[in-house]
Formats: sequence, structure tokens, C-alpha cells
Amino acid sequence: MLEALATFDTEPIFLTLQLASMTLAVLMILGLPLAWWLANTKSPFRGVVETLTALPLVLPPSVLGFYLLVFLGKGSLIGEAWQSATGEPLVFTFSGLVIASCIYSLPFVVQPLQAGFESIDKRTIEAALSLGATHLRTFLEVVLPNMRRSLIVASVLGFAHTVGEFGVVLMVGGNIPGETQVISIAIYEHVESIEYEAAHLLSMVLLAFSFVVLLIVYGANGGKREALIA
Amino acid sequence: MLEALATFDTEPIFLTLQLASMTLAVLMILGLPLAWWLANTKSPFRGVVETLTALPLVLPPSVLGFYLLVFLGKGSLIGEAWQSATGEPLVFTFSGLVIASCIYSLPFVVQPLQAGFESIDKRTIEAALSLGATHLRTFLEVVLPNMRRSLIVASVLGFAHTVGEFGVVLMVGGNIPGETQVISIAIYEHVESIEYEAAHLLSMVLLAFSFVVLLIVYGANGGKREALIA
Amino acid sequence: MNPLDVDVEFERAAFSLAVNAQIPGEGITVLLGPSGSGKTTLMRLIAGLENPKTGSVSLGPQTWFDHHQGIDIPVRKRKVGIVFQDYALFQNMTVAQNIGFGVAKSDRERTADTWIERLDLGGLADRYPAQLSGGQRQRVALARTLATDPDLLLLDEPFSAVDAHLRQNLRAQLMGLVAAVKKPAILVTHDLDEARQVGDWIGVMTAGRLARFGAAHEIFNDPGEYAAACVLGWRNLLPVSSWNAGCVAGPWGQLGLSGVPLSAKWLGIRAEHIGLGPGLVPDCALQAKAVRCREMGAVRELQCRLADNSMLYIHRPWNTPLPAAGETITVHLPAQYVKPLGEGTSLAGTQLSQRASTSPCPPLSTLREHEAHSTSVV
Amino acid sequence: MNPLDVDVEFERAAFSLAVNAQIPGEGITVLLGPSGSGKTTLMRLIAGLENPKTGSVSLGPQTWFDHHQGIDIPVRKRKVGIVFQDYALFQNMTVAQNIGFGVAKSDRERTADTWIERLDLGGLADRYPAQLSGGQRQRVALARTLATDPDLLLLDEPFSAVDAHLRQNLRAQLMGLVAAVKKPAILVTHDLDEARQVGDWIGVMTAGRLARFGAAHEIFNDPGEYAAACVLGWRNLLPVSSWNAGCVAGPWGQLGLSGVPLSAKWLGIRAEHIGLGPGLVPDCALQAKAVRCREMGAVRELQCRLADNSMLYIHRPWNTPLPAAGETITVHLPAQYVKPLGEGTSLAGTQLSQRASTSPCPPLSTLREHEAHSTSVV
Repeated sequence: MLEALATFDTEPIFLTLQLASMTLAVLMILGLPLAWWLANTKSPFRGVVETLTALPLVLPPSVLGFYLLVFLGKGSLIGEAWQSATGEPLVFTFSGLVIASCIYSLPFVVQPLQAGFESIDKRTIEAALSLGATHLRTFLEVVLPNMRRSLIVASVLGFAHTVGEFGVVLMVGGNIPGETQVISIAIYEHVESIEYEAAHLLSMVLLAFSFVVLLIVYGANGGKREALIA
Repeated sequence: MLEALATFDTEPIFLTLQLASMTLAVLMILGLPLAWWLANTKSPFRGVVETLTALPLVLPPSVLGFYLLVFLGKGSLIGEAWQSATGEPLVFTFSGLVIASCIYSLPFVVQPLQAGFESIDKRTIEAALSLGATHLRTFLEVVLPNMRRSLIVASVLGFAHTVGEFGVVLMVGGNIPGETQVISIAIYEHVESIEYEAAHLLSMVLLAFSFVVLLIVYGANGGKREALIA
Repeated sequence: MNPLDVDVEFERAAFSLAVNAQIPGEGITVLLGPSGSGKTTLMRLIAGLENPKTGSVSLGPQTWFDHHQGIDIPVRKRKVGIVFQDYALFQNMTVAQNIGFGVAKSDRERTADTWIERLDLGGLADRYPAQLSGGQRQRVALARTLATDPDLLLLDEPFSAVDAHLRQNLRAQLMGLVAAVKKPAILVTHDLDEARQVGDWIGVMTAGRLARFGAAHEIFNDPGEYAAACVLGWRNLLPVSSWNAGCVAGPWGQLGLSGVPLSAKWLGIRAEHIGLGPGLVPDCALQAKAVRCREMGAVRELQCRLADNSMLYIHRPWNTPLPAAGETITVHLPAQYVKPLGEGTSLAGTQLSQRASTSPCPPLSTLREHEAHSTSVV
Repeated sequence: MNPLDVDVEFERAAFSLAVNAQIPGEGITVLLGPSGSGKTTLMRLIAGLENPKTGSVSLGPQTWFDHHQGIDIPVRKRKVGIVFQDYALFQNMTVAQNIGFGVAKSDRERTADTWIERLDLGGLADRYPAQLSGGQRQRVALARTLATDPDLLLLDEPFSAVDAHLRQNLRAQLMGLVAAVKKPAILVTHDLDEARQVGDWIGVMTAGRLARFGAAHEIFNDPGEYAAACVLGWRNLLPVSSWNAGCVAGPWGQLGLSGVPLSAKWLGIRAEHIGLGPGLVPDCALQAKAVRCREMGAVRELQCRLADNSMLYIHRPWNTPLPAAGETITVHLPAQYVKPLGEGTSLAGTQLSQRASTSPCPPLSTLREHEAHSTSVV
């Protein structure tokens, strides 16, 4: 164990944190308006959009990974456009990982936010509007502060789910140290190479992290514990 | 594509369905009393048990897989006991896969059931008891029929999550055709071997399956769509 | 003092509403009706929280909604103040922040202070809604609304979440405030006592229709139609089946009344207006059998049965002796208190009088013959 | 006809309850009190849905709970019938299945049919609760409970979810049913009118305490203590600050009453018991100023101010002329209707009389001197 500690490679940890942070940032920017729309629309497309948003929840990572390879890989429209614009491909790169993670973790951010928006008493919004507030002010001062719990749950689950991601990363990102080798891949690599002590060390880090995540989520619930899945 | 269809190997599909069915059966037997206890207990251990139950939700599959290898593998207490009792090891076998799947999918069954139990109006239970019904009769005739939606969501998510499982299976089960090679592993194998058409075919099967799953879940919601998470 | 003109039609799922009324520009208008009658929907249509299918809403010279002209001012520009049934306070803000929410930033602190004082909320400025009692929340909701100086105040069952013995004081406070700000207020309730206590004007809603609207004393004394009478707590409602030459009859017997319109389907009389006497007056009296007596505080209720076994309720002051159960009594229904009631149409304003003829009413059998005739006339 | 003996203490979080009462074995006992006073908790303790900290509960010879003997019969063996506030119907069962749930399988169908008929639910047997109106649900809940033939009926605000104009009929139906099954019933409510209409016995709950218990007419005429008087709707409550030689005084003036106990903190009188007259009777009258008059249907309320600006409410029949606002009037408080009230202790049963002495009461200044003395005597 001590030996493993000496040669401990911190690169996968930093890479993972970087990936999870960027993914969460993108998902929050996309997720807030999407969740708001889902919570309030009466559009007939709502059902379809909701199903698409929930799809990564039940779709196996290898299927998702495969389709991402097909649609982002060499020869694909998006992949080629990206390569000619940036000079590097989308698959087996960090940028590709971010896109894959965003799709993979989408429901874990959008669904808590949607539940949060839906839990806001419509009358408080009506009250704010009737007191002359604009829609923006109502959103910022009345809606968001009253769904703090949902914001925390969405952030923590979105981040944690990206950190724990394995199948999609393995297929779309591969296992390139410093570029796409995140913690979960590193653990797999260590186990395959029978480097059990290094695997142990990294696993401990992730296990501790997962515990903290759950503590935060249940803490945000304010004593009133609720199921995360329903 | 047609070529792939001709050589299409249906074994992974049947193996997956077998695994998911067995896992769901085990999880329902364990999950119903556990969820009931979580929904009704005032025990101080409730928080700890709830956190442990939720852990697979945020724990990366590779960490889970690694610890399962450690605790079920050769040289471990459980692994050795199992081997001396049945004559075969727990890792890289179907039995090991079932245990791994049960742990991995636990929160997807327990949490909807717990939410279902918690949504039952306590007064209807009190009413049934005051009318002279036993606890068993109250549970069977009043509690279960009024949480049909939760039962459906728990079954469908538990089944689908096992079908989609990849990382844990790869680490604990390996890739043995007819024994541990489930669909998601087969897809990965096909992609790695650049057999894109076979991968495509299997992915289509799983994609269609996932769609149907979501339709059932949203259908069970009876028009009142709700987020699955949070 | 601008009156509110409302002329709206609204439909949703199995519910439809059509109301046309001019609500006076001063005093408290109470919308009274059973749950599901559309009171709250009408309030939301006025506020702009629901969209009418067609029609118009205007407060004096300001047009808020007009289907034909395509005008639809959003709620935040209508200058209506709404107090919701469950108050809808902002849980994340203190009492002072709630009250100041609708006020311009520069005035916020001063205005909040003023209203905190006016509604006896001193010392609670820094509390959060969750830390307040029901009555305090109610006052914060009222202060938050009044602080924006609205042109029209809408109150949706504002006292329903407050304990009964607190309501009296809160109602009196509300009346004082509305009188002080000199703006019209519409209050929605299903509580008859509340309507009686605070209403200057009463609108009776039934099944999406404004069955009756007018000054409070007028409405309480003359419901005009059957459904309104039920809502207004009239319990003595006698069905009319036939009439002739100043005599009205039903299964309960007959009364010598003239002036009953042909479209009258029921006769109503308030419990306190029925007289009790020993002798049988032939024209405006019925024979009944006393069943039981009930103490109701300031009044005492005598329940008796008419000829067709239907009940008649009579109220007398608490210290008046009443006949014993089983006794046969004569109940007098004075013509000026008997009100004809239509079904779906209001007969308000009809004055009945005791018929002039001194000959007794023809026997019921004779009346029945006329029934077909009078029905065909209708 | 077994009486229910309750002697329980209960604690949870910030709430504690201690009640000791014998509830008669026949008729309807109403538990009246504001929300949070412990009415529902007491009912749940009796049913066995909550566990008392200590004490005992027994119905006649059956002991349901006894802390010292370690007896705790579970709710399903207590033979209590509970009607919950929101009815708690089984949503997955039809009306007939709901009603038959508590009946032995062999009798189920027949019993359900009987109760469907008795509660006018004919034609609804195959409907689900979601397809019923509020009043129908209420009747199903009642039928489901009565079908098990309970020894004791517990009703938790059974009419609160029903429209006001339906309540009258449902209450009358309930009274008829309870009388027919000849079993005791306990009804929890915060509605004074309901207590008056259905209560044979009244228990007044305040802050976890049974402040007063007895026959309905007795309780309504003599609340005994201040908190109970508030719950019972007594609005004229005069604080007592000093007394001497048959004279009782407060900031509002003084009255010549003898028999006032030393522990009396308040004097109460019902609005309809106050007399109005022109001349000043020195001993049992006060001077007041008429403020406003309010129509309340069968009665008319005169609001007037006493010397200390506190309000006095007087009820008169609807057709009695009342003094105009601003007029100075004399209000008579007849000794037999003035009730001394304790604080935390009940003074029920005290009869006051007009003091015998013909000399007028001493001036207030003299009385004040005696205050210290009489307090020290207490």
C-alpha cells in the first residue's frame, strides 16, 4: 500500500474533476431552461422531449457509447466538422468526453430541476407577478431561492454521476493517460493489470467521495429524507 | 447488416433477460421489506441504512466491481465458502453476476418502493386496522393495490438497469460467452473488434427496449408525469 | 371610484362560466357560493390569471381585457392586489421583505415599516413566514398586497385558514382597512356569516353563473331564485305546483297570496319571519305539527312538519316559549315576507300581498284542474 | 350502555395533553376546541392510534389501556369505529367493497347492501371513491364504520370537507343514526354551531386540557373559565380587578353582584342576555355608548363601548328597534345571567344574585383600597 502511495498517479483524479466540473457547467446552462420548459409547458412535444431526456437513465452505457462513436467519430458529419474547425477529432479526446458525459448525465441534472420547478407553489409566482414583478425578477427572487434543495441535488448528482461514469468513457474516450484516462478507467486498468493496491487506493478515494455526496444530498433534504428515484 | 443478421448470436440476449429476471426477483423479495422498514421506522439506524442503499447510485461501477472482486473473489471468505459449497467460484460466473447486479440495481428498486410506501395515506392504514383487519390483510388489500405505480416503476427500472449494466459485469463477470457475456458486453466486444454491424443490431434491440421501458414508466404515471430522479 | 365591468365567458374541461356584472367602485363585494361554483375562477379572470374565451374586463376607463380589440393587459400591470387563500407568502423572505416586494426600491423600507405598524406586526419584521401563526400570516399577506396601493383588491377566502375565534377580529380589521384605503374589494367566500358581516354588495354564484347581484340587505331579503336561496341559507322552500285566483298551492297545502308570477317554482320564507299562533287564519297560514325544538344561542328553532311531511323551520328569540313536540300548531306566513323564487331565472323585486277576496281559497282538487291550464299559459 | 373512562397523559415534541373524564355511554359527546388544542389527539388515544405516556382507557368492563397493568389492546381489537376527517376511503375498492371491508366474509354482501340502502347510496355500489361527491364520500365512510357494529363511534370533524348547505342534512342524518344504533359517539369539531346542533354532551378542550365537560345546555350556559368561554363564543368578557361588599369592579365600571367567588378573574354574559333600557339602574347596569348595528339574519347585533373603550355586544331579535349610533344607553346585566369565570380553574355552578343592600356601591376609589386586602385573602 505504501509502495502504491509512493508511485500514486494523481493525474486521473485531476482529469476526472476537470471533466465533471465542465460537464456540470454545461448541463446547468442547458438544464435550467430545459427543466423550466418541461415543468411549465402545455406543448404536445413535452412528452417526446421528456422521454428523450430520460433515455440515458435506462439506456446501457455501451449502446450510448456506440452511438456516440457513430455520430461523433471519423467520417461522421459532426466529427468531420469539429476536426476541420479545431484540428483534432472528437472521439478519444477530452472534448469528446465532455459531450458524452453531458448526454450521459443529462437526466440526473434535468429531472431534479424539473421536480424543483414543479414543487414551487404556482400561487407564489402569481403573487409575485400580481405585485408587479417582471418574470425575470420572479424567477431570480422567488423561484430559484425556494428550490435550493433541487439545485443542490441536481449539482451533486450531475457531478457524481460524471465522476462515476465508466462504460461510455471507455468506448468514446478510450484510455489515454492525461487526455481521457479518468479515475474509473484507471481503476479498471489497475485491476486488469492485477495492481490491486493502486486500484484499492483510487477506489477508496471514490468511495469516500460518494459517501460525502450522499451526505450532502440527504443534508439538503433538511431532515425530511426523500428517495432520489421515484 | 443482413450478413450480421445471418450470424446474429442471440445467446447474449437470452443471458441478459435471464440475469435481469433473476436479479429483479431477488431484489423484490429483499426490497419490499427493506423499503417498508425504511418508510415506517423511527430507528436511529434508518439514516445509515438509507445511505448504504443509495450508495450504488453514485458509486462508480469500477469501484463497485473492484470491491466485489475483493470480497467475492478467490481467497475471500465468501468466495471460498461458496466454492466449497457449490464447487464453482463466484467471480466470472453467472451466480456472481446475479449478486453483483442485485447490489448495483438495489437503489433502483428500493427507492421507488419506499416512495410508494411513503405516499400511502397513513389514515387508510389506520382505518383498515380500526375496521378489524390484520396487518397482513391491510398490507395486501390496502397498501399494495394503492401503490401499483411504484411497483411498476420499481420493476421496470430494476429490470432495465440490470439490462443496461456494463462496468460491474465487465469486472466481475468478464466476457465468457454463454456464461457472463450479456448484451452490453457483447456490444463493447463488437465495437472493439470493429464489427460495427453486429454492434448496431444489438444496440437497436436495447434502444427499442429502453424506449418501451420509458413508455411503461410514464404510462404508469397515469398522465401525471413525474421526474424519476429526486 | 371606478366600477369594475366584467362580461366574460370561460370554459375548461367540464366547467364553464359566464358572468356579466358591474361591480361598484367602493365597498366590499362578496362573491358567495358553494365550492365549484366558479367564485375563484371569476376572481382569477378579473386578475388576469386566467384568460376568458371571450368578453371584456375593465376598471373604469382602463380596459384590462377585450377579446374583440385584442387587449390583454398582463396581471403585473393591472394594479390588482390579490390575497390568496393560502396566502402564498415568499418563504425565502422575511416579513419585511415580503411586504416590501411590490414597492419601488427607494420606498421599500419606509413603506414596509408603515404597513408593519398598521397591521400590528411590530417585532415580526425579521421573522420568516414559517415562524408565524395563521393570523399573522394572513396579516402579512394583506400588508404585502396593500403596500402596492392597488386599484382593486381581490381576496380569495382570506379567513379560511384562521381559527374561528380569530376571524371576528380579522374581519373587522379588514373592513376598517378597506374603508380607509377607499378602493373597491372583492371577497370570495362560502361562509354565509362572513358575507353578512363584511359584504356591502353580494354576488351569489351557482354553477358558473352569477345568479344574483346587488346590495347586501336586498339580496338577503329577496334571493330571487331557488339556487340563490339555498346558498343564502333559506331553509323554508315550498314547491309551487298550481295556482288560481290569488291562491298558490303545493303538496304542503295552499296560501292565499296574490301577485305570484307564473314563472314562480318555489315560495321561500326566512325562519324568523314565520309567525306562530293558536287560531287558524284561512289565507296566509298553514297547519303543522311541532316535531322538536333546538337551542341555537340567541335563537331557538322550532322544527315542524307540514301536510306533506316536509319540514318547516321557525326561529324565535331564546326566551320565547315554544309549543311542545307533537302539538298541532298554526304557522303564519306573512305575505310581505314570502318571496317567489324562479328556477334559473330571478324573480327578485316581486312583492306579494294577501289576496283581497274574503271567500276562502277553493279546495285543492279544484286547483289541480287549473294546473294544466296555467302550465300551458307559461 | 357502557361509559368510557379516560385518564391519560400524553407528550410529543412541544405538545402535552392530560385528560381525565368519564364519557357517558349514550348520545353524542362533542369535543370542541381551537385547532392544536388536542381534540384529535385525545380521540386517537382513545382509539389506540397513539400511546399514552401513562394512565388508562376503558369502555365499561373492557380495559383497553392500562399503563400500570401493562394492558394495551391494539386498535383492531378495540371495536371502535373511526370516521376520519378526510374519510380515508380505500381508493382501490368500490363503495360496496369499502363498506363491506370490516365485515366477516359470509355477511359482507348482505351487510353492505343494508348500509348502502340506509345511507341512500343506492346506485353507487360499484363506483370508486374518486367518482363520488364530498357528501357521498362522507356517507360511505360512515356506512363503512357503522357496518362493523362498533361499541364506540369516533368522528373526527366529519363534516369539514362538505359544503355548508349540505352539512345541515348530514348532521341530522348522523344524529338519527347514532340514536338508532344506541352506541356512544364522540365527535371532534371546532365548529360551535355543529356542537350546538349535535351535542348531547360537550367537552371543551384548550391547550391539551379538558377545560369543561358536561351536558350541552349546562356548558353553553356556564363556561366556568375564561378559555372555555372564548371557545364557546362568549364575546362579552369583563375583567375583574377588585370587589367589596357585593360590588365587583373592573376598568369598565362596577356591578352590584353578590356571590362572586374570590378566584373569579372575569365576568361573562351572553350577548342575548343583556338588557337595554333608558333609565339607569344603579346596581346591575352600566352606561355605554352605541357604536354600530349589524344585521345577522334572525338577530340584530348592537355593538357599544363601555367606560374603558372595550366593546360590548348585544343581540336582539331581528324586528326589535335598536338605539342609533352615538346614543348613550344603559345596559342591564341581570345577575342570573352573569357568570364568574376562573383562569385555569372552573367556577362552573356559581349562582350570582343582585346584592341585597339598597345603598349604592362605594365609589371605585374605595374599592381599589380593598384590592390588596382581598388579594391577600386569596
